Amino acid sequence: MDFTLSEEARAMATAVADLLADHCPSKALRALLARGESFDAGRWARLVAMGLPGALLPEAVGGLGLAGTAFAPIAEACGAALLPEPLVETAWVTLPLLVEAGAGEFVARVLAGEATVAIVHPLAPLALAARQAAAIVLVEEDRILLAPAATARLTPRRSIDPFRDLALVAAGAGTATLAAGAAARAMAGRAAARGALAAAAQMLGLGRRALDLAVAFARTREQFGRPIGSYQAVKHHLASAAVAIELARPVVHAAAALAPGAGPATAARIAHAKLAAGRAAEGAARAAIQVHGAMGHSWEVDVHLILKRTLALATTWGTAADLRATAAAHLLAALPGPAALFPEESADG
Amino acid sequence: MDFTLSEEARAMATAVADLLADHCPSKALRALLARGESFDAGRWARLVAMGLPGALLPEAVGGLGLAGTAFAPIAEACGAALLPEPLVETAWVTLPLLVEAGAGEFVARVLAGEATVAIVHPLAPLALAARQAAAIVLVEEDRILLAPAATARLTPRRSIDPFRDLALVAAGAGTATLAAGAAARAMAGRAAARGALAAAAQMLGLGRRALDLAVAFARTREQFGRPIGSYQAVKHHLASAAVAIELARPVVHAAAALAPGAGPATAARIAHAKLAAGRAAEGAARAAIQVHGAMGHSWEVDVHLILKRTLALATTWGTAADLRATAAAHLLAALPGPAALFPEESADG
Amino acid sequence: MRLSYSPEQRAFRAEVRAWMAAHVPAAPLPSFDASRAGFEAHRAWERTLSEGRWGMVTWPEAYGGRGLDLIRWLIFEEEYWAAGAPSRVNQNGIFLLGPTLMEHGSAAQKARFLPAMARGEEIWAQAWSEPQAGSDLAAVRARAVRDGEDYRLSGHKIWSSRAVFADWAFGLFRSDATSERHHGLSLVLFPLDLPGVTRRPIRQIDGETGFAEIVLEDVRVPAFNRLGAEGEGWRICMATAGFERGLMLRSPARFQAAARRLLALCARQGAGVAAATRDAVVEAAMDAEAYALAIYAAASRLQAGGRIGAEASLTKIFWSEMDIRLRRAALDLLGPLAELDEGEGADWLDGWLFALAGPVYAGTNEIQRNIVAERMLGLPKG
Amino acid sequence: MRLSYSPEQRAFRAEVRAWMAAHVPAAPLPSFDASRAGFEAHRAWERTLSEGRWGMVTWPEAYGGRGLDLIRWLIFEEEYWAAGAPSRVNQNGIFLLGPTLMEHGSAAQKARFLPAMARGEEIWAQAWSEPQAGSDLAAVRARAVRDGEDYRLSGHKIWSSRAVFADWAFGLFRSDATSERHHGLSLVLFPLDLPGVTRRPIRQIDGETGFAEIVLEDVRVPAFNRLGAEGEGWRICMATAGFERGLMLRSPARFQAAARRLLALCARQGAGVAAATRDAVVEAAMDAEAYALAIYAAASRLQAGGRIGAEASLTKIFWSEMDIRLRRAALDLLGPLAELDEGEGADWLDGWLFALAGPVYAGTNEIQRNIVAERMLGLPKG
Repeated sequence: MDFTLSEEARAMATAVADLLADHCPSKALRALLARGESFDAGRWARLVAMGLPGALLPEAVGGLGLAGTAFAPIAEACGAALLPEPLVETAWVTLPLLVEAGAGEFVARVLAGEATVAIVHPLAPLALAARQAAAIVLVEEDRILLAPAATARLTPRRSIDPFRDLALVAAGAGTATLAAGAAARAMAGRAAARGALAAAAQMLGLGRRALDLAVAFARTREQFGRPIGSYQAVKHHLASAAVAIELARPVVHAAAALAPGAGPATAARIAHAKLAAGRAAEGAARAAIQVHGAMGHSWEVDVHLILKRTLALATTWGTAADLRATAAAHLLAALPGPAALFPEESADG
Repeated sequence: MDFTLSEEARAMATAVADLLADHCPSKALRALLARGESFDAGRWARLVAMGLPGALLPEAVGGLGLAGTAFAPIAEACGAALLPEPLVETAWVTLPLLVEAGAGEFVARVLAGEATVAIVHPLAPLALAARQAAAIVLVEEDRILLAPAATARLTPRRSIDPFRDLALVAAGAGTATLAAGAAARAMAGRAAARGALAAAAQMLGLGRRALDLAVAFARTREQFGRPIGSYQAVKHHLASAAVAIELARPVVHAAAALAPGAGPATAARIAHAKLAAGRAAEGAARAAIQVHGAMGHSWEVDVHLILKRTLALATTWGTAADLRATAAAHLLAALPGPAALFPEESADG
Repeated sequence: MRLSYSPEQRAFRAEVRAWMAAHVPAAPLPSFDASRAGFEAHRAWERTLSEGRWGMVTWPEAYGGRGLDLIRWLIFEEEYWAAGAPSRVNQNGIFLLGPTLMEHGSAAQKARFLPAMARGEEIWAQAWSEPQAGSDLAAVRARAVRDGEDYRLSGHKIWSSRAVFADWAFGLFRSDATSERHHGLSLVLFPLDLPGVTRRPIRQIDGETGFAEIVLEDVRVPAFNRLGAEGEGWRICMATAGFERGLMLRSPARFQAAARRLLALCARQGAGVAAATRDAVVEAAMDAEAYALAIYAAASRLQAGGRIGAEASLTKIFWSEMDIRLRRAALDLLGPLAELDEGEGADWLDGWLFALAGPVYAGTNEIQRNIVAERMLGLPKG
Repeated sequence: MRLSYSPEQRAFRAEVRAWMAAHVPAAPLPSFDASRAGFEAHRAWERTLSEGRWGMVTWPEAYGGRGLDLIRWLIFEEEYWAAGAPSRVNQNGIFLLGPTLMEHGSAAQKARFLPAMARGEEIWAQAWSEPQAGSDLAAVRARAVRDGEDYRLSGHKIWSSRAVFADWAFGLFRSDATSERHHGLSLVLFPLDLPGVTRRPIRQIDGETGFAEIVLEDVRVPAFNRLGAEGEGWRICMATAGFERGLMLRSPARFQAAARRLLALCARQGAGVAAATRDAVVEAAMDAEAYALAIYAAASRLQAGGRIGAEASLTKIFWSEMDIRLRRAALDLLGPLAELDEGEGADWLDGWLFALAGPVYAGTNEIQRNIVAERMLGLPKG
């Protein structure tokens, strides 16, 4: 039992955070928006060069072989940076699914930086960044398809998050069926769990970023002759946000340690992680908006971008109602005993 | 359209509040408890002398003929005073039911102060103050009974509220059937609505009392060299409690204006009133406990009595879940139009 | 207490309903904050309203109103919002400045400003805040220097709603250069197209430009434009100018209409709605009713000679927090499509973002809670 | 990161479970706050625990412990609470004073007090508060006047938990009569049966007497009873004496056990439970898990050489508010019988009332939020 991050994982997360600080600052995001874009090929190339799209894949297929717990802080950093490119979704959801489904050749192209791939899933029915993608994975009720972008019909849909380039996807010629029937359903379930983890970890970062912005503002902005951060009401708003974030983080890390799809206890913990992180992030974003006052409603302060990304991540890959139902099904059936805090379900369970 | 209390109603409520200030101060309640009792016959006699048990009955049967809106502030005053005797329940629930059921003779005895009466209902399954009562009204699934106390078997049950003398009741010899079948079910429904109103109005008063106690304490108690009421955290706790109470009051008054049982809009409004008053009262009681600090957990400060009475009233005559379901059934079916704020359902609707 | 409408009130409701059915634009107007075209479309709507004498039903007939009581205003609003009529582009004028003008303006000022306001000929922006004066409204630095029959205005106003396209604005200026805080301030009205006035649109969270900065450089306006006595600006602005200033800011009917749309969205989704989501919807609808009932009660008390004080702070806290829950419940209903800024979803998203500003504008809820605690509950300042 | 138990940890769990199964009283003990008999029954349980060397598994063997790490303490606690073992009557001693003694006591003091504490021979009360010093713990007025080898203690302590029946108490006394606030205070231990000590039970919200006032009139104790240097009492008490003081106050296992009972109650009621109530139950159970995970993480960091600072404030806010929601969810499940202070319901009611004290004791949550804001987030004092 050791609930601390390894040296290696810490170093990796720091390296990613440093890269994002250099290549994904607010200024860069604003410039991207000004160009009407939401995908920076140069930044993506740097992420690829670090091997991050394959972070969770086994080394045998060219991945970094990181554990979920090691990737969670990286995903948190991506959330905090408001990274527009779908690195976390690619690494945690799409590529593991493609590897499972035996689409190794295509995976290799993504790892080489020659292609990107988008995904559509019943819990995330609009593909993200599909315009850049070479192909889209379509997870349907009973089968999993790989649709070449060249023949797919994309209908753009507008997200409140200006960096989320969404599209409805209809598969066209050359679409391959990767899996069908029970195998497809199991893969879809694992993808849903991975999607929830990806969203949860990013929301943790979003919440932390919102809190940091609010604290920085409250320390300097003066009203009635003193910094607003010296008022108890402001302090308590931000302290409550900190409580929610810091108590969500261990849940996300514990969830990331599990094998997605391993069993009902795993599903419940992952649902819990997304619920807790979503609540923490939304609460922190709202506290940040409140503390910023009128500034919080201006386009130029980043708080609204955090709020919008959080809303998008909170409602895709499982709504709060879905997640609560998942947790309830397990907890009320299992009445977890004193040793059950760390579920040990087999990956096939 | 006039949403103000009439002069007469105001005068009546003031008279009751004055009587309670004289005859139901904290000291009197403590003395009653010290005697191991929860019913003060002298105080009851005064309430009877004012005609209050018959407040809502038509003058033709010896009542005062007050409207529900005129009785609501009286009930609020009884709640605020933590009145132990079941005046509000008797006046708003039990006697109107007995009049409907044609038990006029017995009603006359109660109005004359010769007897008291208790009630059992599926939503309030334990009789209150049944030991004093001459008879108990038993509202069952499909019939309404009047059981003489002399032959009924009472099994005392212990409430967290030391003034609520509860009992399970089994009817004995001489029990009369007042109504059966559809008529009984309709009466039971109206009694449930009246019970919810009685609880809601009392909880408003409990909330107000809790807030008053907390404000008085916060103005005088000093910590770190100044009154705790000068700290923003304390101010905001109490301001939030005030918001909830003041926004619940119009709902309770609007609900009290309706004919219980008149129809689904009436049922929804009454449910809303009890929900809003319950939330406000529990919130105020909790804020008062928090503001009082360690004092709030001592037996000698009245806050705990408010909290306990509130819990009892919040869970009888409809739990929050019941009430929300009632409101949902109406609101989602009717999608109330712009003129629907004041329902005009016929009393038979 | 009589909680039912009189036959006359019912007839009035029917009249409003019929007029709205005949006049409300079939398609929603484009936003008045996004473009000049949208702004002018709303100005035209104000004119249409005014032609029907529906601009401000509580105003005296002399200023384009109908001299009706507050209950009828509430009925009017219920029908207005239920009909899906446009938001009021001139709300800063008719709800904020208008009542103050009515109470503190000279006869000549009333004649000059009120009818033009009622007809939508002059649309108003507010100019309360300055870069260093957010919640602390008294930290005004903008100056009004007396120069013969004129004032020369200089300074920097910010977060001025409607100021991008509006014709006029009103704000506080320091007319006594030696004064501090809330002393020595005057309330001055100024046209936004004068030389020396620069407006810089501020892009909001929803991408639109509902706010602007206003920079005033030696802008000359006649002393006639000062409302009330010199140095009395703070008192005039802070005095609760009755119901309009205190309670008209957010009409309950607006929330009731939103609640109705929310219930309809929930009902359309049928049995598939999670119980927790359904509960949130129903709670929001009940809260909207509670706010409406509280306002009916306040209107009744006012008509019976009562006054509104810190009560307005209390209701402001309630509606602003309720509004957020209401819009958020809709996003819960929309599930994985909630982020879509298109179609019906877009309205809910916009409403949610706008609602998040509710606890901030018109006095933050922190300030409002201080007011409730100190003025209603009597807790000590500190 | 390795989030699974080692074989040794599993074996340890099995050992605890077996011992508890053999020793935990079949029927719950009577409350230690309600009667001398209940208190003595709990003292006997402390003795039984100590005979099994389960009193404080993290303490060194020399003082009656097993010298185990924090993860094993967490495992021990999980099994302890799951077994339905009694509450710890000596918690003021073993969780509050014990760690401080371990860190600041002399060898002689440790030898004198720790083994007797571990064996339950001396049960401790805390004496932090005074009538004018609630949240403001530094407003101490009680005095310790040096007199040769002794101190003479005078003053008035209040809200002293366990003081009605306990043997000893510890508290801060002003040893420098000219000092103010947190200067010049000393931490002194004193027997509660000395001449000059008067205890007045305070009846609590639940009718029991878990608190007492302690009036000290010229009570003579040897200077040996002072812990740490004279005038250093504040620093010693406030310094976070590691995990025990910071995080042992509320064992996560206690909430996990309560959550399990709550889930069982909900499951027994089956399909009739309203969805909102079910959601509240499940949220509470998840919160209990979140708290447990946070404590496992903190324990791991501590074992890796980290420190606990304002983090303890953060978790205190979380568990105290979660505890209230957890107990309240049970009352929702009990419906119209929730007020019954009998049988299973009584436990939930008692738990609820006790939980309501959570945001107050051990530093109010208002104070804790100040600490989080100032020490963790770096917001300015004010």
